[in-house]
Amino acid sequence: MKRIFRKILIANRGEIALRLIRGCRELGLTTVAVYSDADRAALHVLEADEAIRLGPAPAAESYLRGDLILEIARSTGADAIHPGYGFLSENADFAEACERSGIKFIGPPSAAMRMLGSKTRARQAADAAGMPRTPGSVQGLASLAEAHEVAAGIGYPVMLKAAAGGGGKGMRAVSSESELASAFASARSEAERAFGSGEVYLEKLIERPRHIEIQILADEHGNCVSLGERECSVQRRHQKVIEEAPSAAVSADLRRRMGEAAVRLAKSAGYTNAGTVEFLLDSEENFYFLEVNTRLQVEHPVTELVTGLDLVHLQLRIAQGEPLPFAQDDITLRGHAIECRVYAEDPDNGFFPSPGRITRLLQPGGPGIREDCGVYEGWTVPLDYDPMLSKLIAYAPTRAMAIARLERALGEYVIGGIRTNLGLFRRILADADFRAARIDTGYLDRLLAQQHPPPPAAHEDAPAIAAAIFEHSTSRVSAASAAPSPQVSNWKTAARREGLRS
Amino acid sequence: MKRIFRKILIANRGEIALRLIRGCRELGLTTVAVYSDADRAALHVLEADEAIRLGPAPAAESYLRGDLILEIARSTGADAIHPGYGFLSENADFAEACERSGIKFIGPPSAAMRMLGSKTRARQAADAAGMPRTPGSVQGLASLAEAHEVAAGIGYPVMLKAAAGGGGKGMRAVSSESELASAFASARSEAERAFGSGEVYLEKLIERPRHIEIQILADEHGNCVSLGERECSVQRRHQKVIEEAPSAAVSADLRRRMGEAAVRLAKSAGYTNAGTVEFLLDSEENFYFLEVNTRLQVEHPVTELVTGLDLVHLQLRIAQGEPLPFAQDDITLRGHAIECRVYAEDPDNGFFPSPGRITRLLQPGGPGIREDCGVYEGWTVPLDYDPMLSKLIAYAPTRAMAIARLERALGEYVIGGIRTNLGLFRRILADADFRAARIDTGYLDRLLAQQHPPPPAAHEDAPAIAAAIFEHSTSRVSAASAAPSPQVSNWKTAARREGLRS
Amino acid sequence: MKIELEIDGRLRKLDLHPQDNGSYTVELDGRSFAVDAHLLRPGILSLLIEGRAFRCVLEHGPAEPAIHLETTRIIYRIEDPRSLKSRRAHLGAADGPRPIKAPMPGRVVRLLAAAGDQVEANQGILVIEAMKMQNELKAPKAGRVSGLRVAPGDTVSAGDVLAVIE
Amino acid sequence: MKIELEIDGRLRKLDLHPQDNGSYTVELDGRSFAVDAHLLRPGILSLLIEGRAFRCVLEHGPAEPAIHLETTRIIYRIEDPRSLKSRRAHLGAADGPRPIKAPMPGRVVRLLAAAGDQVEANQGILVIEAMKMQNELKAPKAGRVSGLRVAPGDTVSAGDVLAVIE
Repeated sequence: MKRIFRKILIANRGEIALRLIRGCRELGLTTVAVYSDADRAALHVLEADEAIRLGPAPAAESYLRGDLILEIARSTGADAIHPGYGFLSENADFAEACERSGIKFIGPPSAAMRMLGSKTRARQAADAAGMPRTPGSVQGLASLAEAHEVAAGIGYPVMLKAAAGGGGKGMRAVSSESELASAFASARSEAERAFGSGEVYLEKLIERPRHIEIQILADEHGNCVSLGERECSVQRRHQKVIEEAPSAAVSADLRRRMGEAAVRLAKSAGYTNAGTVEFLLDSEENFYFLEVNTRLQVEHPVTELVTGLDLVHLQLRIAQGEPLPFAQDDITLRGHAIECRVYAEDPDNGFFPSPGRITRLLQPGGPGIREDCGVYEGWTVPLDYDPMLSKLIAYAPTRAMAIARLERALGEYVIGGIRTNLGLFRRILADADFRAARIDTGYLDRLLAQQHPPPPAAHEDAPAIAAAIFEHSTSRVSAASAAPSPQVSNWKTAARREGLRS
Repeated sequence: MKRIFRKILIANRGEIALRLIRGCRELGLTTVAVYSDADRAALHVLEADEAIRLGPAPAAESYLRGDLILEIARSTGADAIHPGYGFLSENADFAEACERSGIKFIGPPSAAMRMLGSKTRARQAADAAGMPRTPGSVQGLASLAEAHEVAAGIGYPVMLKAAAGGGGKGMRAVSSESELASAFASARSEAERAFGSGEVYLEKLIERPRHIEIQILADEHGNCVSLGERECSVQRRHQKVIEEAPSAAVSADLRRRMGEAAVRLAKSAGYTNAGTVEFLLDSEENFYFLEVNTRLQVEHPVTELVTGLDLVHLQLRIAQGEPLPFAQDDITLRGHAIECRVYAEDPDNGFFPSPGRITRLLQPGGPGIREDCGVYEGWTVPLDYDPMLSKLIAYAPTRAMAIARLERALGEYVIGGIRTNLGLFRRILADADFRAARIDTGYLDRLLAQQHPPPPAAHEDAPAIAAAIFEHSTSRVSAASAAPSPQVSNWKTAARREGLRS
Repeated sequence: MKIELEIDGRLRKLDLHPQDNGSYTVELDGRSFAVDAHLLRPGILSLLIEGRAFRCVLEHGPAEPAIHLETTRIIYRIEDPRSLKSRRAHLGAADGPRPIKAPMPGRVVRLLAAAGDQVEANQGILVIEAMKMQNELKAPKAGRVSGLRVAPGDTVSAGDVLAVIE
Repeated sequence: MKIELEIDGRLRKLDLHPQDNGSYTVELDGRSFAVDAHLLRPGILSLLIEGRAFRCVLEHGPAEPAIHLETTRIIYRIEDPRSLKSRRAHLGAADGPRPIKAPMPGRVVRLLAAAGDQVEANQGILVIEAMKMQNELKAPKAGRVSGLRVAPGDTVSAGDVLAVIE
């Protein structure tokens, strides 16, 4: 069905809300932002055409209030809602409520979301589509006895996983029979707490797998294509940290086979719009279906850079009922892209979150650098949401040059006032294993367990000299306040001194 | 000959100096910046590994002092000099001095520069290489009588041009015999003043031509490839304003033929490194050789975006004696890129230059946007050099989407304190002829001659309300100075008030 | 707080009534708006007017203040309601002598008219060079050239009055 | 101007002699440098030391000031040469009681130890949640837990002392 959009409600915040506003604006669509009280001064409110308050800071009272968001879509005359990632993006009930109210949900139909959203049901769908998956159960385990039976059948080590899972919650590796009972109990209760469903299943544990995922796009006319893979093996506690495209471990033939499997699964589920099929890849180039993410991914920019396409534009066009403007054979990959997820956290102090005011922001630029940033100098990173500040992405003809370019850009990047993981990226990018693409999902945890010497000082004396000159210029300015200039204010002087003395 | 570079001297300033520093850093090369007294606080000084003062602000006493620059290269141990564009980049004497002193000049050999640098000698070389050029003389006109004779032979209208020319200087269109004498005299004296040589020649005037140029790369092993065309027809007073790749007017076959002609010319001249062969294209798809630019061009980023290559990296590798890492058949174009040259000038006031302090700089970002910027908030644009601040470049799958993306980015861009031509780009990008690619080298002058209504107000009352609230927040802050916050300083308050009242 | 300002060629009278949390009721030319305003940094304002969102950037350069709002730049001037003098001076100056000011710092290259000359509107009066470009300054109206205070080679600053057309 | 500072764990003594145009002669630990310094904006310094160029960015956040220089972030502390007290207090605090401070604002989720418990170094003492993540705060040294002032559900601010290890 052909629809014409004029106005899109962006049901999200942070960098992805800004990225969606930009994509809409480029297609001539106006945007409605929604915001919580913690986000009144956020960039997405500043940049949208319209902005409506949702409620207090907690997500449950704001960005997760599907009822309120639908009501705002109706009252502002929005034709469609883009959910971004997180929040309501994989909530089939919300998608269904949109369908019922005649406001287009930019994503797959709620039926496809339900079929692929549960990991156990998705495993059944994978079987039906004839795609490889890890050995194990395809339904929730009814009892510990059933768990013992399945585990014995496939052999240890095994993984317990929550059917509704995500982000590593309700997940336990079990290396032998004796550990199963307690792991089963704790995985169930963690899943129950996190997702409101204690359904867990069990699968064979793949040793040192790579995380490889296939981006797909499907229109409402039965066309579905794959846009190549992303490698997301660099993870900490099951959270992606660095993503890249293409994967150094995926040959053209493997890419084709994984892409075909992903497309088969999407078609069998009646899938439309953008989606990602995640796989584990073992060292023998066997791939195993993991799960489907029925939304745009955080890491979609690396696919955009190597394919030359714009996934948000394509999502909007598909949602308007347009056919895909290309066929599988038109998709070619060129060059290499790597993304760093810049977080407000302190890698030198147990990765503690570091919310607070960004007092200084110097951002990189120039050739091959894209930044999808959600913050600005002066913004106070709130406590209430995840700590992602920005995505820094480098594109270059080769993987080695993309790494060199990222290192160059990280050298230009300064975020002051809060702690960030920028230093962690410098460490990973300099690591010999990462540079040789010897990575798997355990790579980063192993790296972090190693002692690492602090980075070499650029100059033994420059920091001390700089500190002294900052101090000297401060006192000079105070003395010379008769001739103020826009560069150095008396107030700033006082502030800097306080900073220096505290 | 294989050379290993470790350190590169950047003999330039502004955005191109920064772009070269970035390119060097990505290849692991350290950089030496040079600067005039007007540029002590410039970005290229801030970002280089080393920085050495050249002299006073005037270019003749700083960036044009080849002797001093060579001496600095020697004393800092630089292996090579990158001249950027402008300044010494097309100075064959400087290239030769580098050759003699054993410091690599990153560009073609001085002999090739001499052969192609003079427009008359380049026309002779074009004839020898069998490439089409405009009818007319291939040597300087000895006398007015000779000018009359040549003009009569090819027929009016004709163009008089300076052999050493550039930037439209010493150039005159002559529509009939009666105008020739005075045009000849004034073109000669203008050329003499501008270039120290009064040599002028005469060629047939092509009506409403497009400016199409071919990027070439040649290594020291006899390999030479073309990287497709750029269209630079949007010009004001013979100065490029907007450039794009590919050209909407160039078919694959025409691209191949123009590329082959450019490569033939380069090979015949013993050319190496990056260069550009400029052509005029008439409405019947005939192309005419115009001139060769023996250096990196301002507009090289659009070629980088559509080819996926990095021209600065390739320049450095070629200069180290490496063979080109690809053949002609490996070059493919994908998508469309458009560049805007952001200048400190006032389009609403006769394009007067607008040097001064940049009090506000909000830069665009996100998907498909590259900015090669040479300035920062707080920088004072000096009087002494050309007024280019930055290059804003958009890349997208199609020309229409690249235009939409540029419009989106221009909407995010704010430069305060000085006037810029950002509004001019908005006007051009919205123009029906530009959008339909109905452009030629006279297009912009015709557009500017039209009356144009001011852009529609976003909201009738918002500006007045904003001004009132700025004023109100200023007075509120003054009253509440007992509780200063980093957001609003008392001093800033005073500054804002001064601004408001002045 | 009552504010009177000249913006985009119009005189506007506003009355701001601050409410909680950065919101205001604004009375403007007799109408009343609910406005939510948040200063992100000095000079950068997020303004919500009846659901519409605006990014307003204050520019304070050497000349008049201006607001950047979407793709437009709008010059304004706060009027002091107690003083009508400045407003009259500002609005009523069309007929008198008109100065030719240097729009930027530069060097005088040529004079195209002499003191005492009768000139047309838009006739070139002198040429100054800045940033490698020569720029012709024109008469803002027809009249007689007076007070031509510079000579070729002189350096001038932005805002200097170089001549007056009477 | 004499300045004494603690940086990167070292005490350094500098004497700055300002020259013309932002250049300085710097005496540092007995050696002498010619330095050219230019403040681009408050907190952003272009520093040239014997031809080498550095971008130095001052960070003044809630904690100690720091300099960002190339890829490193270096914390420093200006010492007042006339007062040795603060320096002694700062450098000599290794053996006494050590506080456990909240590294960021958040909510207390769980206590892992009780007041009076004897704990090992790096043993978890309590868990706080912020930004959708749970974070364990550990004992900075072996000792006895005292002054455990919070309970699950409490909201804490950055820098709050939550417990002390004696």
